[in-house]
Amino acid sequence: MTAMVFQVAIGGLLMGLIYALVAAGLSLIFGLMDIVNFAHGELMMLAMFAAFVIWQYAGLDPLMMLPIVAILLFGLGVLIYRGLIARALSVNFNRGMVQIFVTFGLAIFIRGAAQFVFGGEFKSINTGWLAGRTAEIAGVYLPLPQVAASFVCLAAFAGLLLISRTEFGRALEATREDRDAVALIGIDRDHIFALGWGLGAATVGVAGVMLAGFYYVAPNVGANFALIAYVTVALGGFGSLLGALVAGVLIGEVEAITAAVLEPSLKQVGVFGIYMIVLMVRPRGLFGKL
Amino acid sequence: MDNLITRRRRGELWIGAVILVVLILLPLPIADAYTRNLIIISILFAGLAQAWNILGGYCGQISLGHSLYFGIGAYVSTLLFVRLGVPPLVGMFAGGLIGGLIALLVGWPCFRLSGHYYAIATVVVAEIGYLLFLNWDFVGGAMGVYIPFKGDSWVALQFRTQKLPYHYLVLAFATATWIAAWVIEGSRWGFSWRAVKDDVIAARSLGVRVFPSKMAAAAISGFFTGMGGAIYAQYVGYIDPDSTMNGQLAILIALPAVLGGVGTLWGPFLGAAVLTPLSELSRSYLGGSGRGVDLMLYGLVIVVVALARPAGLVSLFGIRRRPKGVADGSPA
Amino acid sequence: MKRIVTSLLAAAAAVVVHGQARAADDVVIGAVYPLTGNGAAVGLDAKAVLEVGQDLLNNKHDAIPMLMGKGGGLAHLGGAHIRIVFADSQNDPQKARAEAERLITQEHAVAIIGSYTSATAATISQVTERYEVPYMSADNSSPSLNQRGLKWFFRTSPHDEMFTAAMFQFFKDIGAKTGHPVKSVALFYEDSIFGSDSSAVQRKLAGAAGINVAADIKYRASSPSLSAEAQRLKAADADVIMPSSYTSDAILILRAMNEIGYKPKAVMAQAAGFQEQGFLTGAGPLAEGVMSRSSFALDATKSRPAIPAVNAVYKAKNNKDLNDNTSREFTALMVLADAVDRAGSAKPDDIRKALIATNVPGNQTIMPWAGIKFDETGQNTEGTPVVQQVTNGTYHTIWPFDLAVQETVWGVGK
Amino acid sequence: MLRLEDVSASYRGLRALQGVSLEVGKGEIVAVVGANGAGKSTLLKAISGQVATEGAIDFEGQDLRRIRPHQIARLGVNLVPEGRRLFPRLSVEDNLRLGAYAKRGDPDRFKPLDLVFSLFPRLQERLAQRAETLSGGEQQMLAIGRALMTQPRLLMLDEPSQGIMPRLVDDILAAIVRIRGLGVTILLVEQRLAEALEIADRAYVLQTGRVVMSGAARDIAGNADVRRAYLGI
Repeated sequence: MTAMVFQVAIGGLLMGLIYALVAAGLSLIFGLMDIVNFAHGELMMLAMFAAFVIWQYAGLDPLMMLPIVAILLFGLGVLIYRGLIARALSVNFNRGMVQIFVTFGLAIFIRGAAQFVFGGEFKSINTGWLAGRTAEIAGVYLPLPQVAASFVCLAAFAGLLLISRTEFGRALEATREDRDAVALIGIDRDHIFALGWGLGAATVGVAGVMLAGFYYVAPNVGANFALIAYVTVALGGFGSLLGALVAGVLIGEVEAITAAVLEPSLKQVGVFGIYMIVLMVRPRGLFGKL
Repeated sequence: MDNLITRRRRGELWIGAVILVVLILLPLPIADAYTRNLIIISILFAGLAQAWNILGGYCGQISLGHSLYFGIGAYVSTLLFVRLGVPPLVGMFAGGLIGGLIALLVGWPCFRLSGHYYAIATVVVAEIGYLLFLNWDFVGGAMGVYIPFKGDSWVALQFRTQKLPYHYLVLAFATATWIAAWVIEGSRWGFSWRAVKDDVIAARSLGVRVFPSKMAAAAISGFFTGMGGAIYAQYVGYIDPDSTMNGQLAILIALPAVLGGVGTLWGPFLGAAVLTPLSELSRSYLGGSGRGVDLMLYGLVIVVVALARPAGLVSLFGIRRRPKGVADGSPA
Repeated sequence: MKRIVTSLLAAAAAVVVHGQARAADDVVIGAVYPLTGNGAAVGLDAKAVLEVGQDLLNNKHDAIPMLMGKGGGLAHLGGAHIRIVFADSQNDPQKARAEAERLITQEHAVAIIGSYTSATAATISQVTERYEVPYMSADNSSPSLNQRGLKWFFRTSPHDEMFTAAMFQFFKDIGAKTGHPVKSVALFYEDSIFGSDSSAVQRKLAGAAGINVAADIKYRASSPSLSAEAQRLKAADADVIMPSSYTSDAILILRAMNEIGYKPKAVMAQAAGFQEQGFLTGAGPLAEGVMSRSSFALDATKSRPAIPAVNAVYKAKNNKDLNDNTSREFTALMVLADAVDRAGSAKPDDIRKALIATNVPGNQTIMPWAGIKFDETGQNTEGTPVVQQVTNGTYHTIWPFDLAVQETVWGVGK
Repeated sequence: MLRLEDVSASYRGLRALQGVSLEVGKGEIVAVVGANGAGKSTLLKAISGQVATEGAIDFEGQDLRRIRPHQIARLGVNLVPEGRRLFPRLSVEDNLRLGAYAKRGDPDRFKPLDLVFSLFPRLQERLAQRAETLSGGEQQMLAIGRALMTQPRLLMLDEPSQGIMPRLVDDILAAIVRIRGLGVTILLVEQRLAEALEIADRAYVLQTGRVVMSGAARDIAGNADVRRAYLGI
């Protein structure tokens, strides 16, 4: 019985950290420029496909391709910012909606493109250093790919925290606080934003690679995580890294407990219910800045 | 100034009347069911987008959860018909009323949230509704509800292969939403809502009661959306949570308004007239390849229109509905 | 903007021209499948196999020992060709309805074939009923579809009630044979029509057979994680887990059980995702020993000599073996083509009469069925399913015993 | 050093500047005075590239209208804006150091810190505090300090005395004079006519977006018409 309680709690924790990692990039981008990236799940899907393709053709272990995919996604993020988002920001009518629907249109486009290139087949990576391996401690089983993903998640958060302590991090923070005033001291907002997008995309790329180690890959896979990611970010508070981490774990646990104790098909209702309750008390999320 | 506004409003009424006449006559020379279906779906989405526009456009509350009201409307009228024999012509209004009521219930907690928090909360509430319906056996759960065909009838809103009756039904629906938007534009409510949209704090200082304003907009918007759902159910003959409450649907309802021109009288209609045929035609003639080309095209059009015409497609016609001198945000 | 409008107009014009350009003597059959979106993988396979069927029907080739196996077009219509026009439903009932309507009114389809998911079948069958065109349901397994008094609905495939009955019959037979009776089952099904339908029948039949339902788990389809659900299965530890899932969740639940160190005693799947190649590669060694009902037995070549030839053509095109879905889609097309041929007419009413008169012996198909014969609801009553088990990455038939190529093995995963 | 010719600009739908021409010479303190809404702030925003303009804005041979705002700042044309626009949740130290962000790679870039601390010793005491916790006067000092960190050649100040205790206004004006003493040219927008004209070399009077008078600061300060026109609004 205790073993089962631990098992459920650990399952929730491991998944929650993944949610947190998926949400971190979203939160970063939102906090930076007040844009909810509706193509976030699709970026993750692209990272998963990238991991799959590298695995299939080069036989690299998922862990080995982390830096490659992170760099690819970083470039993609910068590209998306320069090509689309910078334009959306310069619009001075109806800006909020333009941003939502530009990223939404991009999401549809990416999904179509992924199907065009990869087809609709479900793919999965099932060899690799950790693939399918588990460790047992006192009757509690630890799936090693997820455990690795959790460590990578924590490392990624630590990395983001470190970046925020650097001079660039300060500039990022300053741009977030007053995106127009930074120009007065010679900081190029577009440069900072582009790097911010790159960083956000690279983070979700890391999440995608780790996920590809134990999840399936398909053009629609982003949608399975996107809503949870938005909820994680809003629950934690837009722009707060710590918030994303706490909210991710909270959501993972609520989901696991609802599924284990109540009704599995209603586990997301549990998550969304908690979210609504928290928002009633704290309209800007757990750690949101007012 | 007043004169100018009333003249322009009267002009819009005339344009509306002309377009209505055109739309009444439009299906007559078109014989084939597919094109008529295309027109019906476009008009239905025009009405839905206009319903969304009342809350999202005039009042500025970006709701991404309108699928909930749509689904509720569809379910209420269908269940009333299938279980209790209430004719859909009546059930349609019941669906609308319950849709409006639910919109009020959703608005009560959500309107204290702002910006993206509000948008995501609406998505979440709609998703909760969807999941509950999916698991609620009383309303058919995942199995959905099948509406048996009982013969051509205006009261039951069922027609074997005829499309014309549905055409006039959705046209009446879309016209009603347009008239509602037209009336709102000229009323004190419309003024309050636009004030709320532009600047909540300023609106408050002008004596606008912000919360009741949003609630009123939500109720009207929810009412029409629910009604649209009821019409959809009768038209398609089968409903399930996936097709009437799914989150994508909420976006499909909002999209024509956004790309056509939010907070404008003609934007939602123009948006639906372009987007719905685009989506349907590209699926029909490109989707068969199964390679996602239709999705790519659709996504691309959304991106391009949103960037090239941030004020919506209506701006192509030089229609400016915003009062002069009120810019959106600082030009910096 | 102007450019968008012009290109739209151009597209519309192209469509009109295209519609008129069809050859006069072709018999058009419409096929509605999800070709994009969630069900795309299955829909694209369906498209591939139906195109194979179309080629085999129209072109001259060595005779294949099956219904319509001679090729060269429809003999009674002067060698007219079958032309299949595909439409994408995106798994949306409204779109499926619109596409079926388009195929009938614009493409002049004389019959519709489809549609994989039950929700789309529900609306397509309404359209075909109203337009009085036969609807050949190839792969929809919801029992409720043929119980709505539809005149134009035909289904060659068995439905879930027949499938489930076969699974429980198997439990009984295997218990008698090996002295290893099934005393408890765990139901595990997604929150869709398919899952609800399938589990309802399973619950009913388990009760009738006196088998204990140790767990009854409805889960959210396409969840990010099924680990808590796997935990519940582990806690119940039933003799047999009976999942009703599509491919993605099928992969995920096996992985989730493995992750918590649970090796189920047996898995008996309601086909669907478990019969897909994506599942077999995705789950890899974890899939060893999984059992699934099937309407198709690739290895039944002795009694169904047409299988190797058809499979070879399909494999050459799509790089996969025929499976549960694709074999049923192929068979439905052949039965439909045969009916058109026998009717000697492309009039829907004649085709319907010919379909009602259909009586094909099982060995004239690629299916392990007793035969094809429709009852008054349009359901084929002779579609007898088989049970298969995964060994070395492929399914092998283990029941009925006269078709079995190997013995049943208990235990799942390697 | 800086020359504007026939510059016009619109702000929030209103024509805020109409054909303004002015000149700032190297090492000068030039004051721009005028009533509320006369277009003074828009003028500084136009120079720093924050509003779209017509006409010519020439800084040492470069047309600032063709350059993006952050590049204008990198040229050494720096604005201490109205309302300060500090980064409120960052510390005083971070605010100052960010002023040198654009000069990354230059090992001497933090050198102006000494100057800032000698001008405003209070800032040194408050280094770890968040900018938003400072008083109005301290915030103004920080804003000027941050601008100094960019090593400006032309420093533009928009209403530096606004919202500040009178006692501190003198300190700030004194600091401005000291900054000029270091060779930095100053363009000052002020509503406090007397104080501004006292430290300025030359001045321009703006009214409804036009330059209505210009000349030596002393002359303008002594001109009764200006006072009447200016105070009469």
